[in-house]
Amino acid sequence: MILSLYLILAAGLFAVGLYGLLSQQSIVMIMMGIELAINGVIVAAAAVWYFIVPGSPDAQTVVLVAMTAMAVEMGMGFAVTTAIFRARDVDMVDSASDLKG
Amino acid sequence: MDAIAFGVCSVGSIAAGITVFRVASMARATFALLASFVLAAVPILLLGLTYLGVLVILMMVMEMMIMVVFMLMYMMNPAGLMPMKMVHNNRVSTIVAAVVFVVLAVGATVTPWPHGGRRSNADPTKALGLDVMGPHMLVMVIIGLVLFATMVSAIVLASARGRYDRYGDDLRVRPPQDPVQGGLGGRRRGGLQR
Amino acid sequence: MTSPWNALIAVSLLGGFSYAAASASVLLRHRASGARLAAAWSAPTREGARLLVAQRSVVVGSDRALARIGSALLPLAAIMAVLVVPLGAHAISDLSVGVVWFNAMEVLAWAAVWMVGWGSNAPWGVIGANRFLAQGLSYELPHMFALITVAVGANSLQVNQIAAAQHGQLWFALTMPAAFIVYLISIMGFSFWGPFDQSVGRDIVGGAASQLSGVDRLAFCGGRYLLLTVGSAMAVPFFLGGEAGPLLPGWAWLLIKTAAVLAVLVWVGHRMPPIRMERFAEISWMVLLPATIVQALAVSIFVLVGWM
Amino acid sequence: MPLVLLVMLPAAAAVVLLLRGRRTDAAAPAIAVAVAVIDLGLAIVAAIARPSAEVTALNSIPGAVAVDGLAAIAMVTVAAVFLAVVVFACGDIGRGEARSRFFGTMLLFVAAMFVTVTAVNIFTLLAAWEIMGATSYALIGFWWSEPGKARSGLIAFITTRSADVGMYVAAGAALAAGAAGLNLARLDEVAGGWRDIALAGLALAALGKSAQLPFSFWLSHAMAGPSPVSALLHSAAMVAAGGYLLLRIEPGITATGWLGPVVAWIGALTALLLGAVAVAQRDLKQLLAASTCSQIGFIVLAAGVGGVAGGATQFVAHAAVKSLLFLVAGAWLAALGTKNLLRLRGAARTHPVAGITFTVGALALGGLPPLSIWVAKDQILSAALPASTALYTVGLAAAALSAAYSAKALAVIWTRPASVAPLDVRAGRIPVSELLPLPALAIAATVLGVLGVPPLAAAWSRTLGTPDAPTSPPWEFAMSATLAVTVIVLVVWWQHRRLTRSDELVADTAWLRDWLKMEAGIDVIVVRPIRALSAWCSRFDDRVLSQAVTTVGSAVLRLSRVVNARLEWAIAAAVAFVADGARRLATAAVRPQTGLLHQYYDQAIVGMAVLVAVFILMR
Amino acid sequence: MLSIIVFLPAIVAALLLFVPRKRVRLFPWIWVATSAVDLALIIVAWTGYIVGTGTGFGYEENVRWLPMLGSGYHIAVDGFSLPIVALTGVLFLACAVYSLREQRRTRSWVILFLFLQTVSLGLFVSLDLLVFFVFFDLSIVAMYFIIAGWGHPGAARAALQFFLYTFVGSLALLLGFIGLYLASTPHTFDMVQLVHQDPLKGDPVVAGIILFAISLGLAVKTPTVPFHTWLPPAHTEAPTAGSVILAGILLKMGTYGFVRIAMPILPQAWRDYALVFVIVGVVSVLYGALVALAQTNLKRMIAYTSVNHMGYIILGLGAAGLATGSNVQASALAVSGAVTQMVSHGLLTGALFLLAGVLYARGGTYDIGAYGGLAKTVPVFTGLMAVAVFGSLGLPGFSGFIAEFQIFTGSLGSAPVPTALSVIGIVITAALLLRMFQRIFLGAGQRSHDEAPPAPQASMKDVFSREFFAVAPLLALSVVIGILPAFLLHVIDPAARALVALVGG
Repeated sequence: MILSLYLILAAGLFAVGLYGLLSQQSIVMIMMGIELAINGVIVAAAAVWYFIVPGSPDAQTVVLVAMTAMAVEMGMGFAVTTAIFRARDVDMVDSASDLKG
Repeated sequence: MDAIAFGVCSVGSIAAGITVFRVASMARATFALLASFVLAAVPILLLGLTYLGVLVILMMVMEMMIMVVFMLMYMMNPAGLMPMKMVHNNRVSTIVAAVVFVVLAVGATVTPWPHGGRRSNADPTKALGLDVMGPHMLVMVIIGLVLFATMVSAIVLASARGRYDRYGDDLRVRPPQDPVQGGLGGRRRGGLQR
Repeated sequence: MTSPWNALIAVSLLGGFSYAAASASVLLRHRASGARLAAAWSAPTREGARLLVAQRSVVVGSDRALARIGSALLPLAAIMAVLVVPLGAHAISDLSVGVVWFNAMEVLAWAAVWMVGWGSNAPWGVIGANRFLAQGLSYELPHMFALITVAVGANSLQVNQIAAAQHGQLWFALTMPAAFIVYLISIMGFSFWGPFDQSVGRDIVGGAASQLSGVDRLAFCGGRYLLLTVGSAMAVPFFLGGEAGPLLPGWAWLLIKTAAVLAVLVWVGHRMPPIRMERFAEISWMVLLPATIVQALAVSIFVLVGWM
Repeated sequence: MPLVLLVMLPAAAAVVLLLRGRRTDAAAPAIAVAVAVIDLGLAIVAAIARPSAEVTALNSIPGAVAVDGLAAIAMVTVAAVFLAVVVFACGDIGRGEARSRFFGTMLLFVAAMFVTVTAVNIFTLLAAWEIMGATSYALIGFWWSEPGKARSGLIAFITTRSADVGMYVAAGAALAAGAAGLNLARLDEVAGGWRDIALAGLALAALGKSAQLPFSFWLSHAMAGPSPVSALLHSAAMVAAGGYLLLRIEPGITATGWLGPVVAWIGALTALLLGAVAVAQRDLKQLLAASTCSQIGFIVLAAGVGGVAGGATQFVAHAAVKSLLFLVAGAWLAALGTKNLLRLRGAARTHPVAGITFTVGALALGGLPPLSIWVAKDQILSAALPASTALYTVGLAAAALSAAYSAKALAVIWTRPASVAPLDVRAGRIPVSELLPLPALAIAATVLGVLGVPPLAAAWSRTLGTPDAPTSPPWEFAMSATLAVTVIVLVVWWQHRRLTRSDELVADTAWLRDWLKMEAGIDVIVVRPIRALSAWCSRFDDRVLSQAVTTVGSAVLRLSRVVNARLEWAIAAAVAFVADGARRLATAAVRPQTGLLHQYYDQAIVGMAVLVAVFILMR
Repeated sequence: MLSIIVFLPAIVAALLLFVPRKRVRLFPWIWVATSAVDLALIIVAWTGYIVGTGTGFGYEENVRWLPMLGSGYHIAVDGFSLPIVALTGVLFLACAVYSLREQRRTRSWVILFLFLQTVSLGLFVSLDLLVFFVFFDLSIVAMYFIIAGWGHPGAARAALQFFLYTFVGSLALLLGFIGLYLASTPHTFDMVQLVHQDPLKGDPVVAGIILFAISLGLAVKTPTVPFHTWLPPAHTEAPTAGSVILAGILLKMGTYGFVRIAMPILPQAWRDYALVFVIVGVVSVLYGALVALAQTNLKRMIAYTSVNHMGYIILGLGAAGLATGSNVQASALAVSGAVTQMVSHGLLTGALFLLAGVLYARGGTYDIGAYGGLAKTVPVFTGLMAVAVFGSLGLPGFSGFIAEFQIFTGSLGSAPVPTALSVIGIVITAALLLRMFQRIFLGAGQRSHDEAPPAPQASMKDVFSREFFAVAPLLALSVVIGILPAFLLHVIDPAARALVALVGG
């Protein structure tokens, strides 16, 4: 087992997630994509800890931060979705283009 | 043994990840994602990060269970009884994803990674705890604040009730009306809604 | 340390206790309905046999895969949780993060129940499933805080050390009562037992399990008892001082305490009226959660001061 | 032990009386008299036993008291006079008065006086000294409700206190000079400028207390107090304390060399000028007050020229005489309701006891041989003669003046009142408690002269631990004696004639009468400037300092206006230019904002890619 | 032990937040009880300190707080802090007793004061610059609310001025602290370590700048001329108890800061610039006295006398810096005199302000001219005022004399002329205080005074028991110190000697 394999796994997860959040229309699905991507980060951080800086637990802290990010992203995501859905009964990003300049 | 476990799980988790965007049933999509997470957690466990691995599993199960409910709430035909596709510029996305993957994978392989410093045989969990409570306490504090802010703002965003619904006509009423009867305290709705 | 024998003993004990729990609840039901009490002891066997031979009913458009995975996941979760239950000297595999592991396993119950409820393509099932999630969201946080309190008190996440930490001093049940009570409540919560059995309530004709039949039903109901048992078995090292006790050898005390907790839970489950999950949500967020947090704070202070 | 009792007894009694307030009015006189009697006894015991006591006060500076010869004499004197005064006060301070407050303050005062007399170091001395001042304020302002009384007390207190500044400085200087524990007796040992400063400071404080020039005016204000207070303050206690202190530090004064003459001259001049002032008074008490200054002046002179023995004699003699005179004056004031000399004409005839005792006192004061003060003065003058003839002459003149004013008073009180203005006969008799102390004091005033008789004089000097007073040549005695007698006879005759002819007083000069305009002078030189300065300071404080903040604020405001007027258009142009650029940029920047999430993601990815590229290229 | 003393009031305040408003009658009594208990604890601590070492730090507690900043919750008491902590306890108890009848918004009043008590105690025991600074600013905030919330009509403006002025001062202080932190190696905010390091020994310029910053902050709080202009309005508008605490405790924070921080941590700089402090001290003494002499408003007058009294303290400390190593005894005397003066001023000025409050409660104005001859109608009040006045003008037998005598005696050797000048201050003070006294209390009675509304003097009531029991103990304590100063000085002296050893080089 070597570092690069882990990193490739991470890259794979990240790429899949990326595809998801680029391609999906439904907010919920997009969030799934984001979660996948972040999960890739988690794996990468764990691997980096093990192979490069086993001495210091910083990388583990990164993992914690990443998981927090996930939780926050999901909470806010669903809150926004709910708000939008209440307002106009849609959950498609295409129809929520309020930020158009 | 570990190598096999690693191979199986990593391949499995990526596969599961792909499935997420392939299946029509939202429920299945969710559980596919869950599977991907759990499988991705196994390599982490293999690295000896027991705590983080198990934590990933624990958190993800709960998250997915919540996510699935929202799926039901917001997606048409969550059960995927009829096939359907909700994607845009699929090709571009695929290409971008592929390119990114390739770049990252190549980068991961070609980069001459430095080889690790001495491994402290201390329990990584304990190390993490001490780190988080000592040098990186600031991180922890900020995380706490962020989570708290998230809770508040998420509830404000998602709640159907504004302050006026909360207090009815008389803003000075204490305690506020309780839309869900029972449980603790709360006041029955005023006659208006009756 | 992990010898197959340990595993065997553990699992069989688990089964035995669960069976006892099941028959005990049947017994209570019989006594309430005035049926023959003696029959209670064999009732689970008969029911099990019936389910084994019964044919699976099929609902059109149901998501079979999810439903089966779910009903299998429930007992599986319980069995994997039992891995970290200390048995005599040591557990089957004494993880350094046993507490977290246990927590993760019991959370699997959410997935299981929901899969089952959803998979049986039926309104009652989905309702039951969502009820269980709502209930889960209510009990989980206090539950976690209770576990955290225990871990802090013993300052370890390893179940054996937690048990060991109580040797020669007050059991955690006394030093952290709030956590103990919350823990007992949450056992009934995640094994949707007693007052928390709304997700399989009669009012929605069996809820999540409404469409189950045959082996699936057996696994599901069995798994529920297994969870209950694991929970009460875990209560012993967490709060009741593990194998501490006079005269009798340690393992005996483990069994006795487990049995006692189990008995209490079963009895309570039959005596208490069911509580609606939205009310419970309010109670748990406004009473249990603060209580456990204060408890955790107190315990941490004790630990800092050095009283624990 | 007797020493501690001596101080603590009156102090404790005072505290009780003052705290209980009017409730103890009835008991107060009895308590006071009892305490006074006991104190007299204790004083005598202490004078023989020479005890000393010490309490820890500051670190390395104890509160210490001890009795040496000088202190012994002074203590006994003070105690005796105090007893006399208290007995007199029992009658003088009537039932209606706040007797508890009066006697309480008196007791506190005398306690402080005892400590002053026996103090070993400057700290103890200063403490007692200041308390004495404050209690004198309370005593002089005893009738606070009458306008001006409190003010008189204030003037007395402030004047003496400003002199006390000297003593604070002295303490510091003594410490700097390294005098162990600020010990008074050791001052002459330490050398250097610090010693001189210390002694000068002490001398300043002493001169202030003893109302020497230029501080004398407060004494005339001190007359506002009740007669017993005047009697005590002027005879034995406060004013005399100044002279006493000078006598105590006399070795130091001579050690400095320059301070001695200064002090001596101040004393001599005070004796002379205030003597003149006394002659010019129309008011008996004022006359006595002025005479006090001049008499104490002799003590100061003595301290200056090193005639401690003479000074001590003068101290004792003057205490007896002056308390006697003041008491009589007080008695008349109470009985006849006046202290104006003209109205007192013939008072001696209506009140024989008071009259006779007063006569004895006045003759003694006038230096009639062989009465006490004559002896004392001659001792002092004979000590001054070797120092400088000028001093001696001035002293002699002062003696003559004292003879003059006592004669003036005598003539007035014995001259039969003109039928025109008869003394109101229904004037109350003097209560016996007021008469009681008079004869005793009169006898003392008479016989204390024996202290000058050579054998006793030697013993006296030994008691004081000073070399024998230089026995002055017999012609000196003769001269002062004849001088006194002639002056007395002449003035009596002259004043009598003036009274019988035209009801007037001799030597009635305005500027002398109001104390050489000293107070006015001080008012102009010191008080007004300070008032003005303080007014100016407070205006400065309000107008300048506290306005500074606001000024800063308004300055900023003004600056902004200027900027607004001048630079505005330029800036505006620049801003407009920038704004145009910004607008163009904005329109460009808006294009990528499709509001579509996935396109944002795409952009993000591109940006990320660029960053990665940069990163890779950079390293 | 110490933490309990410090945080007891705050804890009680926190609990009071949960007591329903209906129970508001209880609040003042709870406050009295709390302060009494706290005072008792302080006394216990005092005796314990005496019985124990009697020198150095007692009851030390040091908990890691911000390890990355090298700052910790480090508290202890020594000869300097113990007397002032005790003073704090006494004064707050007095205020509690005095405001037993407080009617306006009693709840927040009591809570605010309890909070302020914790803040003050905390400041005086803290041995860490950050902790010190936190308490320093909290005190400003709490006092702002007290003045603005319960003051007289003009309070809002005065309170704002007070807040801004002292707050700016505290910023200067913070700059100084940060400078010290940066200068120290390893970086630390801990005073004890800083004293040991003496970080700026080699660098007079920087030391001077930092000393300037710190002194600026402290001088504003003390206050010394010319930074005192916030004091008179703040006092005039503040409620009585507020003035007492402001004058008795908050002012001490400045002087205490000099003794605790400026002198020991920057000894060399202190020696270099001691003359400046001496001059500032003298100017404050004379200027304060002169301005006070011209006041017609009782509270303003007392406020300016505070400036004057604070001046003595600065003078003493500065002189201690001037003294060369030779005359250690003198400068130790000066320093202990300065600390004694802090206590004494707290007691006497506290009493004076309380009495001013009593007068205002009767007559409804602070204008001296509006009164006259009160002694007839209110003898006890007059007596109390007389004692307070004499004490405050430094009469022997009161704490003020002990303090000022030590300061003068100790300072004269090293700074002859300034000290001699400042001694004149006591004469002026005596004059103005006695003039005030006899204008208000003595004389025939109400003088004809045009603009001032005649105070209802015939019907004026003598002091109520609560007022009496608030004031009398302060005066009694002052007398005790004045007659038997040993018990106090023996605590202060070792600390003073240690400090002099540091500064005297």
